[in-house]
Amino acid sequence: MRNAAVVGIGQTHHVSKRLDLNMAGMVREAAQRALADAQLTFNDIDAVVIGSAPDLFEGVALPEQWLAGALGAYGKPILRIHTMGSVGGCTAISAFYHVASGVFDKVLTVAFEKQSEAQTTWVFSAGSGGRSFSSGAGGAFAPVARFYIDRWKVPLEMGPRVAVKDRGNAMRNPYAHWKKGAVTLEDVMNSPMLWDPFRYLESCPTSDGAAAMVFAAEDIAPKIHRKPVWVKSAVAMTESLTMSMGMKALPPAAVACAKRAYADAGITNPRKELQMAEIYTPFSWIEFILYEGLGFCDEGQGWRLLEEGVTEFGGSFPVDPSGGVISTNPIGASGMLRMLEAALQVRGDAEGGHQVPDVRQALGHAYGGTINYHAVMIFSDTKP
Amino acid sequence: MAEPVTIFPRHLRLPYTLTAGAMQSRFAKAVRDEKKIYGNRCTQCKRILVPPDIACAQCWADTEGWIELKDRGVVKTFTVMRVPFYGQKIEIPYVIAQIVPEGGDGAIMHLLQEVEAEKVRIGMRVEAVWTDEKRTGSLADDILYFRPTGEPDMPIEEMVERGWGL
Amino acid sequence: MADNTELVQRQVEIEFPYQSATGAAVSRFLTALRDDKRIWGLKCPRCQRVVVPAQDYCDVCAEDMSEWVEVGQEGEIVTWTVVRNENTLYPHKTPFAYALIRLDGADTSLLHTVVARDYAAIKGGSRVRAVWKDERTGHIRDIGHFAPVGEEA
Amino acid sequence: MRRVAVVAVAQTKFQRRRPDLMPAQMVYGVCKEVVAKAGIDRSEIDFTAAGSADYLEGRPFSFGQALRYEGAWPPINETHLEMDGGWAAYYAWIRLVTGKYDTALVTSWNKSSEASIHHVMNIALDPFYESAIGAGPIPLAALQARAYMNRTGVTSEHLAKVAVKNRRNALKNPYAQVKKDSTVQEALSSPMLSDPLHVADCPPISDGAVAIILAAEGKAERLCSRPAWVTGVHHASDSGIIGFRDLAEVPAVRAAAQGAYKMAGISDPLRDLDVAEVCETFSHQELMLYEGLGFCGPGEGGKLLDSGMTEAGGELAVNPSGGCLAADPIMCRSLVRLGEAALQVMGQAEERQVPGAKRALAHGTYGECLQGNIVWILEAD
Repeated sequence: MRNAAVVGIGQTHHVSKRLDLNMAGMVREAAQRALADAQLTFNDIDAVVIGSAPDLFEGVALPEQWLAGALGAYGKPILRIHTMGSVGGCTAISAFYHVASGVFDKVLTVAFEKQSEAQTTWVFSAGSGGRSFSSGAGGAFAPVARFYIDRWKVPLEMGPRVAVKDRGNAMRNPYAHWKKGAVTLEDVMNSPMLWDPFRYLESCPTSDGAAAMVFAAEDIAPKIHRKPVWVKSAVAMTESLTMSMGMKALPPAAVACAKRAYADAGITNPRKELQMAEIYTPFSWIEFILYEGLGFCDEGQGWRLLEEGVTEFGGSFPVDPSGGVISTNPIGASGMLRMLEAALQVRGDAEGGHQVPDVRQALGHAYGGTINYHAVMIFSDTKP
Repeated sequence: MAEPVTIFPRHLRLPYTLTAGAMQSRFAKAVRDEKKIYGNRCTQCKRILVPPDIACAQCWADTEGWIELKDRGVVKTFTVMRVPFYGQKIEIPYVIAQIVPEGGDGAIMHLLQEVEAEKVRIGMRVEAVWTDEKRTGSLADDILYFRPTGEPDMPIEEMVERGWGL
Repeated sequence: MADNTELVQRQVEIEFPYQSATGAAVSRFLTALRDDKRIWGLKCPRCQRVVVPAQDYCDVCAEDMSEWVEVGQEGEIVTWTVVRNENTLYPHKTPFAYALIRLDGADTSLLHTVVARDYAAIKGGSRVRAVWKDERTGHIRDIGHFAPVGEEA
Repeated sequence: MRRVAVVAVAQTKFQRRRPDLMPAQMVYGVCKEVVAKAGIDRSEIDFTAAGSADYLEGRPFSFGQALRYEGAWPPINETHLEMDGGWAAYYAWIRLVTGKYDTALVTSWNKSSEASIHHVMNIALDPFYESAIGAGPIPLAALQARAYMNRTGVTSEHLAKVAVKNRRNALKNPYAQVKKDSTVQEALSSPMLSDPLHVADCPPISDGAVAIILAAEGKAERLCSRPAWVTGVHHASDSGIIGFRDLAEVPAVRAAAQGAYKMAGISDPLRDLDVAEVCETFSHQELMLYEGLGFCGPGEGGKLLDSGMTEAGGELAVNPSGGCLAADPIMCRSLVRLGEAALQVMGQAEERQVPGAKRALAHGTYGECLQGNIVWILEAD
């Protein structure tokens, strides 16, 4: 397998309603920014991979058909990924393998969601007929968090502290949706409860936004960008839906995914060998479950990493310096934003003050479904 | 001059006729006609699937049997829904629990009522309250809700031991 | 499975009032239909085609477009079909025709409907003209249909 | 480039309604069967790709239900595409070509009997102009048929002949749905749906599922005595805006074919290929595909059909399975074509086998009027 690198990165400024652009315009804005970053045009691209979560969000079925021309795919291959919330991550991974296979040299990948066109929580209940117990994304993940809290007897302010960290971090990310400033623990605790144990400030917003990346083959990547970001691992793992509602609150697919990703990158101690991570935390408590699933610490110890300040912006292993999914959630794009932010950190180009010093290797992670879909990429400043 | 058009309303209506499939239909008919919940057994791990299915998710193996379960069980985990959405048919806030029916290893999702949201616990014992009005075969509609029985909770350690997560 | 004689079915509808943002070009195009009964296209700076109905980018070249060009209310039929089966989404009772119509001055076709007295008389190149609705909302169907030239009234 | 082959194929019998199984449940049988055919354990599969569509199933995240039937425990390396399974196969092929993986399971399922195809495909169109005018697959295909017929002089008789040929071929395919020995006259006297398309020119509504196993060199030979090697593959999209396109032409078919032929070293497809399985979702499209795939010159689709060369016993049999006119499970249609072409090369096509078939073409499509196209070349050693 040949190496491939990220040579272009672009994203929209994420907001709750992007009323000036339609879907096509919004994906083009991210794509054009990634192309500009790579100093390429649509004509230079060999293939396009797009991703978004359920088509019901925008009411456009199989949108790659309509969007093919908008993304410069006329006469070219275009592929559409959909793996629930992890889709942005799996889409970037797909684009990477398109290049790594040797079949294509330059691949554009775009992930998006325009949630303002419908209503997110309605989508989760759609098509059910009678009474729907569907309770949206928060309702799907809240029981897992509830179980985690009870299982490990975690102090109740630890979940809210994730929100304090991430919303504070978002202030340094000019693209983040959350613009209302840092929040205190008290602010979070006093915000309305939405899906016990997730309060309003502990829950992701619904955002309009898109993310885009350009991957290029190893021989041409250094000619395209002054600082190509190399991919050391690109792994997506899935398990049956019912599995991860497990009593261990440790998603097996996350564990399996991280294990393979570390093996591919030759990493044995992630918190030493990686300088930061962007992980998919749409709701506060999920963060700790992922710390454990991704092997940042032992089972039941995730919350202690935050308690000790390890994963704070100034800590020894910052997690989600961009503000994460809690601060910005255009669902289909959110997974790719994790990958893209990790790549930006390696490149040293994280804007607005959210750059972590001296990042040589970074991890991006996305999950979806009932925490049963996971995607991990590891980026490095050095060609493997 | 009127404001420019910037939003294009699209009121979509897509019709479907969804069939429950043979096994789910049999399950639904028992709910409708007998007020009973059935499961079936994995031929490999022997665990009882609820609701019944043609294959075990853990073993990727066929299932067998048709096993009557109790319409009472244990709260595996839960959340309280407080978010309104389009077309919502239940008044918020409401408690949604995953309930493992006695005799089974899988969970069904249902409402929990006759208890304050703040008092719901993992491990709580609950029982079904059925509707006597025209039942349709949908567990969501034919059981109105579950309610606590007042018996002692199942300890979380026992739940972990039983491996209900899988 | 001993008992599978009766299968349980449910009628379900996925129903939602979507609010789709139009973006600049679609906004201007639909607003002009509503307010002026005029039809505008955009010219691609690369392939030089005049694209009607207007959208922000050329679907072939992927170029942004910004040069507005007004096109005619009349055009010719490129291809057509007379629809005979009913569907709730159809804008007219059958029979009516769907057609690709190349408006005068445009280089692409508009997908719209044709209502005619004699569908057998339609040919490739037949001239048709937009028939406007009185109540217009900023919708592609503010043009109620196209009619063969001479049958507009 | 690393060699990859189709080594096993399983499909359900396609039928107008499959009420006894829920959509995702249809996957269980074909996945079990295809793994058994390859003689491997589920744990030996390195990558799984699935293709399906939420809007056809009537619920969001519908494909999550299929995971248990695909055998996703313990956790598997898997990706779902909201596309026809033919593109899931393409992504699996990409993964195997990297050299990092040796085997892949690809599956897709479709239960369009439960949806309104017109309503679902209508909202796949440009939402402001083309969806809003209420069109769907049949009238749009009719616009294409008329444009093509006007350009080439192909007649309604030609269209009827395609329908008759494919449904007669289907008599020998136990998985096909619409099979009959009928006449051109019967096809022409079937009701006109959207002129020039008669009922006979349109595909049936089909439920079913399909699964294949792909394996890389070194592994493939062990799983199959006569693997169907992928020697060429490429895919390409046309514009999704109907009004933008010249519907009489199929540039994206040409682009996909040229890419696949170049990779496979094919210069004269009519001579070099033994059999082709193509997605003629409407009868005129088979003739357009003859041209787009280079089986004949521009405007000669009707003539090639008349020559009998594409009949089951002809020089280049096209759709010996019966094609999409005999069964059209929308999200599976391209994967079924790939599977059928592979069965021909593997010598496992039973009664519909083209004797001695060594090199086959599979064509898949998505969208309206042949918007997206994939072309595979499969060869025996």
